[in-house]
Amino acid sequence: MKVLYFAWLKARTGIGEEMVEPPPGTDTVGGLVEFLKTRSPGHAAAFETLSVVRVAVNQDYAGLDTPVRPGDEVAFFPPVTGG
Amino acid sequence: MKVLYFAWLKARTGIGEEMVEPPPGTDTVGGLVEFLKTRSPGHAAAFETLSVVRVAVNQDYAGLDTPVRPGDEVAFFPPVTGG
Amino acid sequence: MAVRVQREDFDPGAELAGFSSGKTSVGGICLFVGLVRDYMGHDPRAGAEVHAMTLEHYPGMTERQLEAIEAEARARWPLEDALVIHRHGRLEPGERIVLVAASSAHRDAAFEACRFLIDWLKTKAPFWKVEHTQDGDAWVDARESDEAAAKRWE
Amino acid sequence: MAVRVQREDFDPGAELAGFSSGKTSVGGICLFVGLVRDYMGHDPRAGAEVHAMTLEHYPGMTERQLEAIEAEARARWPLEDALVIHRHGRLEPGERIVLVAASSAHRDAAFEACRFLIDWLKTKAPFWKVEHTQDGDAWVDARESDEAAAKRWE
Repeated sequence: MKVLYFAWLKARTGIGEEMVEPPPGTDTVGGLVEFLKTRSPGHAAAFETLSVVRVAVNQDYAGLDTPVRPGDEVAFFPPVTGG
Repeated sequence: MKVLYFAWLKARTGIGEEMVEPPPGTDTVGGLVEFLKTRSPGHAAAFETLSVVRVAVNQDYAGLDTPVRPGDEVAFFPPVTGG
Repeated sequence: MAVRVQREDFDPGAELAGFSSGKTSVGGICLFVGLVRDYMGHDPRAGAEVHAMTLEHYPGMTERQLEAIEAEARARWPLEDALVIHRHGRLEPGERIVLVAASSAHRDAAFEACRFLIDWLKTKAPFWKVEHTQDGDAWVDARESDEAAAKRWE
Repeated sequence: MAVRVQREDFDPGAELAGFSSGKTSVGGICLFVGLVRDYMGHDPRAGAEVHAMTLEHYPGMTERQLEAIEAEARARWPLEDALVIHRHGRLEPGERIVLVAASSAHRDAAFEACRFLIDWLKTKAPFWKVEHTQDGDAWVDARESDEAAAKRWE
């Protein structure tokens, strides 16, 4: 599964993009987040306050309940500030 | 007193601009209109339906009650359609 | 701030470029350009084809009213700049008639002021359109929707 | 209809010219250009001076979201045309960030659609600003007023 981080989530994890293999049974965004938090202190810090983290699965906005499966592209980022 | 006509009021009166000397005591737009109506059948036709006639005195919007005096510039025209 | 009434065409790109140049306190510019359509009235299927139109105006009062409208916009919103250009004379379909623009630190003000400028101009600036069609010439009637749009700002 | 995401600047005048050229069914064009301001936050007296900002984005998703926003505008209003251009990368105060435009037979639709495009873009297109000031870099926080502006269209 491909995971992307943007803005301060990228700064905290220190990573823009990584390939991960979450444990079997990880079938929602929420489950994936629990797994990602264990990868480093930076990851844990990035996901510390989930209320300010937005997520997209395959480039569409998603939520913690959204299903994920191997091969998906999952991105985490703060609320957008373009325009 | 200088009187101007625009759009279909100009077409009906056949006049764009005229100098008039209304009778003494003509001290409002309404009085002026009564005088102008007597000047020609075209004038009478122009002022037939006053509800669709707008007026400006010295280039500011005015009404039938607005005072007029010698030297004023009074314009009659339909509701505007610019833009 | 500027108000121009002219027979000649104008270049919206050049106007826009002059609008924001060198200013670093402007967050947004809103611009509206009105063009001549090739049919009468509101519905293209119902109205006769318009070959051209002529815009008559009241020289002197026009500038005076446009300046008053622009001053009112500046009084209501914190604008960095505002611009109104209106043409008169004969115009063919596709030609530009009017440009209004407003810039501000924030987009709300720019949008609102721009909309206000065109709405008030439509009901207060002394211009009259006569449309030239194959059935002859016809003075354009004022539209109730324009009155309603202007009333929103009272 | 077009959506462009690019590092380079754009020419609003050229975009506007291409927008209406040759069309005689367009009554009005509304265009908004967003620019980089030289201070942080809402109030010029309170915020630190911004030397520059960098716009990060999510390639692929950005285009996808902008196209969805534009399609939504076309579904809601009878538009003749619509355009969205958004830059990314490093930008200095006074530089253009974004352009949205909409044209229609009637000005209501052009104004509403233009406003909708920028309001939804602000809360849905995956861009993030980091401001460079003498106190260091700071990610810009999403603003509640932008959320409120977008909600008006739901």
